[in-house]
Amino acid sequence: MPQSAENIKDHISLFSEPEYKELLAQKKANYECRPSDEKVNEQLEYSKSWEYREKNFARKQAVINPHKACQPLGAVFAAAGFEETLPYVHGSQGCAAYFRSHLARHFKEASACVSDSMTEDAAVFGGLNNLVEGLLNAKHLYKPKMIAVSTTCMAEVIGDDLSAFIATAKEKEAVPTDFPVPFAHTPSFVGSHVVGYDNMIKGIFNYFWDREKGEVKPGKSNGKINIIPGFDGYAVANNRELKRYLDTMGVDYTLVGDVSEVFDTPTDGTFRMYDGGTKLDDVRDAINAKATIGLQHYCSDKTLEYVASKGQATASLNYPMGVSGTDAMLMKISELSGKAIPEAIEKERGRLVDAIADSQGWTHGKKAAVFGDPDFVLSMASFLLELGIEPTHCLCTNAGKEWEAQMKALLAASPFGADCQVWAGKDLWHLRSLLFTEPTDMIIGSSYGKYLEKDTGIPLIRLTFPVFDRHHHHRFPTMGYQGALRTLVEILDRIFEVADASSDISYDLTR
Amino acid sequence: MPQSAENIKDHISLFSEPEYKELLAQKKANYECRPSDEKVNEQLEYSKSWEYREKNFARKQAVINPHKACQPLGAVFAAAGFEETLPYVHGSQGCAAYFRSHLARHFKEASACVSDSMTEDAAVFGGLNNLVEGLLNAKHLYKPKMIAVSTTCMAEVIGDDLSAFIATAKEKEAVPTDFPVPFAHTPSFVGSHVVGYDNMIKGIFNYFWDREKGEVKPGKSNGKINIIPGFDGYAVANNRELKRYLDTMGVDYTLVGDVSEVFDTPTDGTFRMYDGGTKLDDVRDAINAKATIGLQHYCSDKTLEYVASKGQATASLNYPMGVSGTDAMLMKISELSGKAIPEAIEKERGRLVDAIADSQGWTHGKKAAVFGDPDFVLSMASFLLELGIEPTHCLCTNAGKEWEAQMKALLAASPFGADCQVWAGKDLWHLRSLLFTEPTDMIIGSSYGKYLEKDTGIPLIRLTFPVFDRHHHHRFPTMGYQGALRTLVEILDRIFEVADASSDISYDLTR
Amino acid sequence: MLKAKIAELMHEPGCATNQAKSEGERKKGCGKSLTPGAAAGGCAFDGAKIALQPITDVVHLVHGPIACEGNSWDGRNSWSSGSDLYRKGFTTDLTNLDIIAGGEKKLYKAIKQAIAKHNPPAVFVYQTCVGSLIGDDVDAVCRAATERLGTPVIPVNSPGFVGSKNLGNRLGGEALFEHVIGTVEPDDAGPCDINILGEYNVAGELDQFRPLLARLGIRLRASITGDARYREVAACHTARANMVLCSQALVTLARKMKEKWGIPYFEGSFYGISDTSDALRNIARMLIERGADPSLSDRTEALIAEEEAKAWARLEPYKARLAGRKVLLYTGGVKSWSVIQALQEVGMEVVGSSVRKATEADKSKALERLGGDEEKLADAITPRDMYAMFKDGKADMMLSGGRSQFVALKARTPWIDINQERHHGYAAYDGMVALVREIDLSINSPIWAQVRAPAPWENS
Amino acid sequence: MLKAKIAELMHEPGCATNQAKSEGERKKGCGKSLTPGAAAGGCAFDGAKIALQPITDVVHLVHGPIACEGNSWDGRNSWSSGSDLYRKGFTTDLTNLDIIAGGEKKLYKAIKQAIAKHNPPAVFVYQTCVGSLIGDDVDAVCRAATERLGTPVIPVNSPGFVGSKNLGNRLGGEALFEHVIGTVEPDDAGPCDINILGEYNVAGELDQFRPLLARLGIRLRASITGDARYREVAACHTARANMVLCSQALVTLARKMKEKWGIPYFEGSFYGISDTSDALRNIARMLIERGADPSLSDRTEALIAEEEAKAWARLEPYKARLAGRKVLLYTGGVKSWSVIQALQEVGMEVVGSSVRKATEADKSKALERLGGDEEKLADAITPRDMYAMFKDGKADMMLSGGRSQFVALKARTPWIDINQERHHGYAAYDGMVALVREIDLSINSPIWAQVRAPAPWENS
Repeated sequence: MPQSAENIKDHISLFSEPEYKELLAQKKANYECRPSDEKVNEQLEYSKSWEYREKNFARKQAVINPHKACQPLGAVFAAAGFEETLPYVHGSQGCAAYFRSHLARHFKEASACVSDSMTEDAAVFGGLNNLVEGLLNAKHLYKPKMIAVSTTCMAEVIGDDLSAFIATAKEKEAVPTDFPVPFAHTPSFVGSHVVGYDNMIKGIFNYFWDREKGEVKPGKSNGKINIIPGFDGYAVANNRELKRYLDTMGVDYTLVGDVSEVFDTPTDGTFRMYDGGTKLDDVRDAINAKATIGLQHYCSDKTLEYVASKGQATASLNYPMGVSGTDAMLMKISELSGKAIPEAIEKERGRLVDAIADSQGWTHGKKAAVFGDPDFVLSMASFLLELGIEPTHCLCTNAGKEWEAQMKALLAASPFGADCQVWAGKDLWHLRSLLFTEPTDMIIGSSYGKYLEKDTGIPLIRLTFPVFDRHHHHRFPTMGYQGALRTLVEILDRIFEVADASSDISYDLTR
Repeated sequence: MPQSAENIKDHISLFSEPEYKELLAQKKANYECRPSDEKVNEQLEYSKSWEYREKNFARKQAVINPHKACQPLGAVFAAAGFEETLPYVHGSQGCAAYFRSHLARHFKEASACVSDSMTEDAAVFGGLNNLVEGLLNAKHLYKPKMIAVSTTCMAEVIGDDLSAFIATAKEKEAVPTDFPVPFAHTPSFVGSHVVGYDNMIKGIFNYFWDREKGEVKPGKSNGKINIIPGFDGYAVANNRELKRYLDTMGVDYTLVGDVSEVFDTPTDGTFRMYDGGTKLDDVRDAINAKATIGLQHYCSDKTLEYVASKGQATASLNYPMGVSGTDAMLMKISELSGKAIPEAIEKERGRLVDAIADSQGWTHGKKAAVFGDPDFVLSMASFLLELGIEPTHCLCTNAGKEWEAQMKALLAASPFGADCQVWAGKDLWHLRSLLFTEPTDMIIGSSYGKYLEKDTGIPLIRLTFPVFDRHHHHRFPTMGYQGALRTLVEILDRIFEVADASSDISYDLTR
Repeated sequence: MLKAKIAELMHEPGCATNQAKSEGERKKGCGKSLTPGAAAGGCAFDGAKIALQPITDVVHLVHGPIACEGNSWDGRNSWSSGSDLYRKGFTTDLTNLDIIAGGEKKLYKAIKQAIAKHNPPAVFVYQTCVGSLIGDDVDAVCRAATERLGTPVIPVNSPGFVGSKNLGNRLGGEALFEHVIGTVEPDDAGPCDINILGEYNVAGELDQFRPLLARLGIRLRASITGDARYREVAACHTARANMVLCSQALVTLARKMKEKWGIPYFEGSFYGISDTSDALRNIARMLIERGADPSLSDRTEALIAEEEAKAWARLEPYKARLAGRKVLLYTGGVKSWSVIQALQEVGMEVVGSSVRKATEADKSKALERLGGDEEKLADAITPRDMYAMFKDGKADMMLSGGRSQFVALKARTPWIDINQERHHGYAAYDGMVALVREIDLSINSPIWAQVRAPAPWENS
Repeated sequence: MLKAKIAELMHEPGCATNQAKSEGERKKGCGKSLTPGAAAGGCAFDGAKIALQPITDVVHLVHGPIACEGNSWDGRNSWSSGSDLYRKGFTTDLTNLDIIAGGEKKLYKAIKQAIAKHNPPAVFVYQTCVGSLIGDDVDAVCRAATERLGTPVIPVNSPGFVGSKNLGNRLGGEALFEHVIGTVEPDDAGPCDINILGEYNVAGELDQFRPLLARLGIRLRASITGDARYREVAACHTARANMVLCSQALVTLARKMKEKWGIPYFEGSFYGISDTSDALRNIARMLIERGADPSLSDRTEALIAEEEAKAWARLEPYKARLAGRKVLLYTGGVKSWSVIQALQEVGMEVVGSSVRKATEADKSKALERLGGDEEKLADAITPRDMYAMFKDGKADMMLSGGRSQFVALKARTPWIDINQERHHGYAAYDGMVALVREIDLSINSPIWAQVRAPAPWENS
């Protein structure tokens, strides 16, 4: 028998047992009515060819293995970063369940999010009743300080008007009139989670600056800098790293949508339905800041436009990673706050540069494929160029022409960027063709890349959301000089592992 | 031909080319006059058996793949941690060259260390002349503030008296009378690098407290705590982590022998022959501290005895790693300094506990072999027990009966320690037998374990000195709660990698 | 049409509980409306996908905006012993323009491309909220595609908003009944062929009982749908008996197969020792009734005796360590009752079982096994209340799915995954031993002492 | 006895430079005393170990305290195509008690255990400072062990204190001459057999020229000692010619082999294109002189022409990118001169070469290749001075070993490893292309611009 109590095999080894192999082989031969192995292999080999690649890229209607999530996921993530705030989805309950799973699987933390469970009736008559009842129940059950409402496709297709619905709900006393209920329309069929993030942050600003007490005019400057980190799977560690920099520089700041405590609560005997998050009073006061910086351009485009309309200075960066990415962030903060960059930070920079130089013999000339969100891919590619690694394929499902142009400019500026290709709007099945026809030494992306790794044999380095199949990686930063050092080590470790695994004769002790 | 310019293969793939395979096979068949493959395999299989294991453990005279270095290496490492100090080895030059290589290969930094190149003549007539000339040259060439002298076997066997020799050298004006030249006798044939570390720290205390201006009596307390980290390949990050804790607690301290800047200098356009290190004035003042804590018992035994003889309170820990290891350190510091442990640190603890609980399904019931220095093995085993991992084989080449007893007490206190075995004074060839006869899920140790990994197929996790074949690992801490989190992630990553690599059917996206 | 189907599915006459209800009660159906504003589980689309995606060799194409597929893509540990085509996420990625212009043409082209590229035995097309609301007629497109392209294209009309995950499971079964089962005629039908309905091969559980069947000479014609191949399912109407595992999900399918092809069915479970033995006995009995060699009965009993003895011997050492330990079951459907008995068999006490996604039949079975104690039947529990249960020592451990695990862990309470992300199979005799071993490893892990202790300086 | 041997080794009459010296200069020897208090390289023990450890199928047993082996254990990337016994570190681990009581018995037992366990064709025993100072007679123990145990046990009497690494190399060669070479008589000696002396197969360089020899029908009887097997070395006295690669290390061995077995030798190098071609020509010439088919000459020229053309074609694209770039060579021995020409061949300028561990012969060759510019011959350079050289732009990159790399890197200067830790072979035509490629990758890597720039806020 396959299992014995003395030695219970887990699934990982169980199916290598001879009885299973035989069983499965028989099943395959006798029951599955499948084409011959030969034919299957032929087809498989064909799917690795240049010819297939061309067909694959001609594909227009079907998307296979897309690497993007939808607007409300971004909105839920954004909303989670505020003081005692319950993310609320107006629409089908299934969508909300997905968002909770997605965030919990990545952060290994419970993720709060409710929906108002619209059904077929709501599709016909509109979702007003669901919203009214939903707000009432949610406030009662989960006792939040704020409920941030986003929408699923369903509510968008039938055209529910959140602004009017929420006003009605308040009239019907589902929640008190002064209870904050910011909202954002976040149709899944437009944009992706990065746009949803942008919409929700803007919605929250808009609630406190224009709707809570009518239009607020900026008053006396509070001397602070607002920082919007953007959608980031490593926010837990990255936000802390940002705060360390800002504290070291002596900059007064508000981190807008700070999930670092929300998705990393301690196990210490206290129940926390909510923890951390940006204080609502700080959001109210954020209108009086000196300036607002978005750390991910594609996550705060509309928000910054709105902030600028209030007369505030704004700046937009692309995921501050690597030497120049971090340089740019620090200099922008320094410029806007008037605070100098202290020597301690410069020393960290020097240590990163030192590490890059130490390892250049192992990085130079390597090739990488990168996929993920637009700012991540841009910044990762830039860091790779700093390491002498060629980002051969840069692919982003949820990016368009602006990003493509920005990527091409980046690559054109480096002697190592000449052979690199930019793929906006393509999916991971496209990437598979790219990797078979023009292989690289590594793939940098999310856990979804593991199927590419398995197919192509090219090692995957997990460095962006979602990371479902490794634990706690998001508890270490990727931003800043320390984050770059860690990223470098992740890359080097895989390079050394490949060297060790593929060499018998040169299995060296020193590398 | 094997290589072509268009596609230069590196060594890793070169020897898999058919022409090489054939060449090597022919060579093997025709020239090597070797026994048949069959016989070789038979012998190989035999070497994996229980029978062989018993023979192997009966081995008394030969040591195969020892995992320890010699006293002077420890002394050189210890000396490097002081302000502008040149480590100096009285004896053969070859030994000094080894020490420099060893440290440079691990830290990826230049390592300063000179010897006085004793030769056969010195063996006959004694090494006085070498020492006199050596001190003169070293001071002139490298302009240190202090020269810390240790010895190699050679000087020890012929019985050179450093105290007298150094006095003579000062008389002969090789260096000024008030120039600090602490020393330690560090024969390689006694103890190991951990003892050499202890001897050198003691020698440096002894110089400033008893020899520089005769015997110094402790004066008014300076309110500080002295901390001796011990020999630690991760000192660069660990010392910084320690300082962060101490600063957060508001404890005034002297880190004795602080190599964190020495072995991690930035690349920023400035040449540093020396950088960082404990200030000599702080060492002079250290006699007035409230207390001295050794973080690695086997690295500061004699030093603490000496400190105690001066009437100062002392405490001795074992590499503060994991939950209870870090708890013990913080409580001891709190007790001796009178400062409370702040909430921020308790929150870090809670987050570590949270991570341990999150991943328990993957760690529980796993087995590990651990090797390395005595304090590391002790503390690593303790942390593994906290994770529900059984430290099946705990092996330490440079440990004796005291350690064995301490280990056994630790294991006996845990329900998961029952099947664990303690191996003091054994080498890695013993460990090989243990792993073949009683395999584990992982090996935790240094880069030298890579041959065990290759032989047995059990994955190696590099967590202790030396790490020659990976870069920059020592730039991330292993001590404290953050260090434990990182250690946990290293362990989990390997567990997940094995799960991915060995499973075809259960290649899951979420783990 | 969809509405009528839903009403029918929610009033399943094949369900034992419904049969006992009054006319009025039956009309209300066994579906349960959800509470707006409370955390809830998956939608009908999710349910249909769960029920069908384990068919490993076909293309599963989602007709909707990117996220329906993006979010659900390969989120379950449902394993395949062969093709991994099912693990690829295909979608039409409906965007703004499609919503104005309609997405039917796009869908047709996507089907065509998928067939050209992957040459699958069939394509399953899943309708979503958006596709449905903009009025795309998936049934018509699939019909046209099947005719013109020569490959079966199966519409699965289960948009999220129509209801719960459970309803979606049923709609998935409906699609199989209407479009798949009976479309292939095998030449080797035998007297010992059975189907298993509602088994998704999560963590390879299929292979914890498939070998037992094989030893009895019973052939698993099709598992619906764990590790299934399309043509197996298409030919499964020739089986002599059906066993329904996740009754709430696919009992309607079983009833319809009985009506159409005369295949008798029973509801059973492979969780726990006695349930496993009962299942084997029932299978044997039904096959004999339909013409199998009567010796099958004795052989079955012999196998049961042997396997039970082995299993009990294996479980013996755990009993003392688990006796009296209190478990909260926070799952749903069949597992809300079937796992209870398994736990009770090793002496554990089940202090509560959530019946969130369970049918009335499930609930009554659970109640029976819990000694009739209604208080132990829980609905959804908020994180705050769940946390309190653990803090107050009302439960020593929880068995649940991944989303709620962190509440238990925060309360320093042992937890193991028994839902779709689990990595160990818990079915049949071997699975029972595995489950008990996992429970033991978890509940008796030394980490809990460590984890539960406050920072030691808090004591002093 | 050891003293006499050392004196002899340091006055090698076979060395071209020594032959040109006056009597008085010759007496001083070509050894150089070390400066106490200055950083220095390895010791004689290290040298002997380096020279012999590449024999892959024997046990290398160090008679000394733990650290001699602990520190040197497998620190060199000397590869094996077969056995990896040589990678294991065996030692007698002399401790306090042994130093009082003497370690001869312990050594004997260790030898016995090693033979019983690993059944090697031979055991090499290395004397160390401590073993020597306490008076252990390694020669006697090895003699006794050989007699009683029936396996050759070779004493290598090269304790660290007797001198430099270079001297140790020679003492290693001495051990082979006295105890190994000529002890096995092969039955297949042929007219085209040669040995290569002083090649340690670092990064597999042996296999960058072994195939060239094979194509000419030349058999490498033994490489001394890269990737060698014991019995190859033992039978290598039957070769028709010896080529000495690392002349400073093993020229004495070559001379003695000539005296005893009449094997002619020449000193050559496989670094660089013209040196490789010259080496092949010399081998062919010598073999023909000793009876090989004269057609070997033409075949050799044909191969050279073909390979040179190929190599130059491959190097062409690099020339423009490397022309005029200034290199500091910080290595020693044969590489202090042989690599110069290789670099000059692609148009680079060698601004300095360290001749730390080089013989007078090496030095004069280096000087010749540097156009007679004495200033370019450097001795040891302190880190401070080296750093200044880079900062002042006197060199654009450095080729050296691992210990000094960090000085270059701190000065933001490209560096590649050409010593024992290197991971790429640089020998012969292919190796030259690899070297130039590595140099190009390093010197033209975009990282340097990045690394050299100060923090940008320092500019503003």
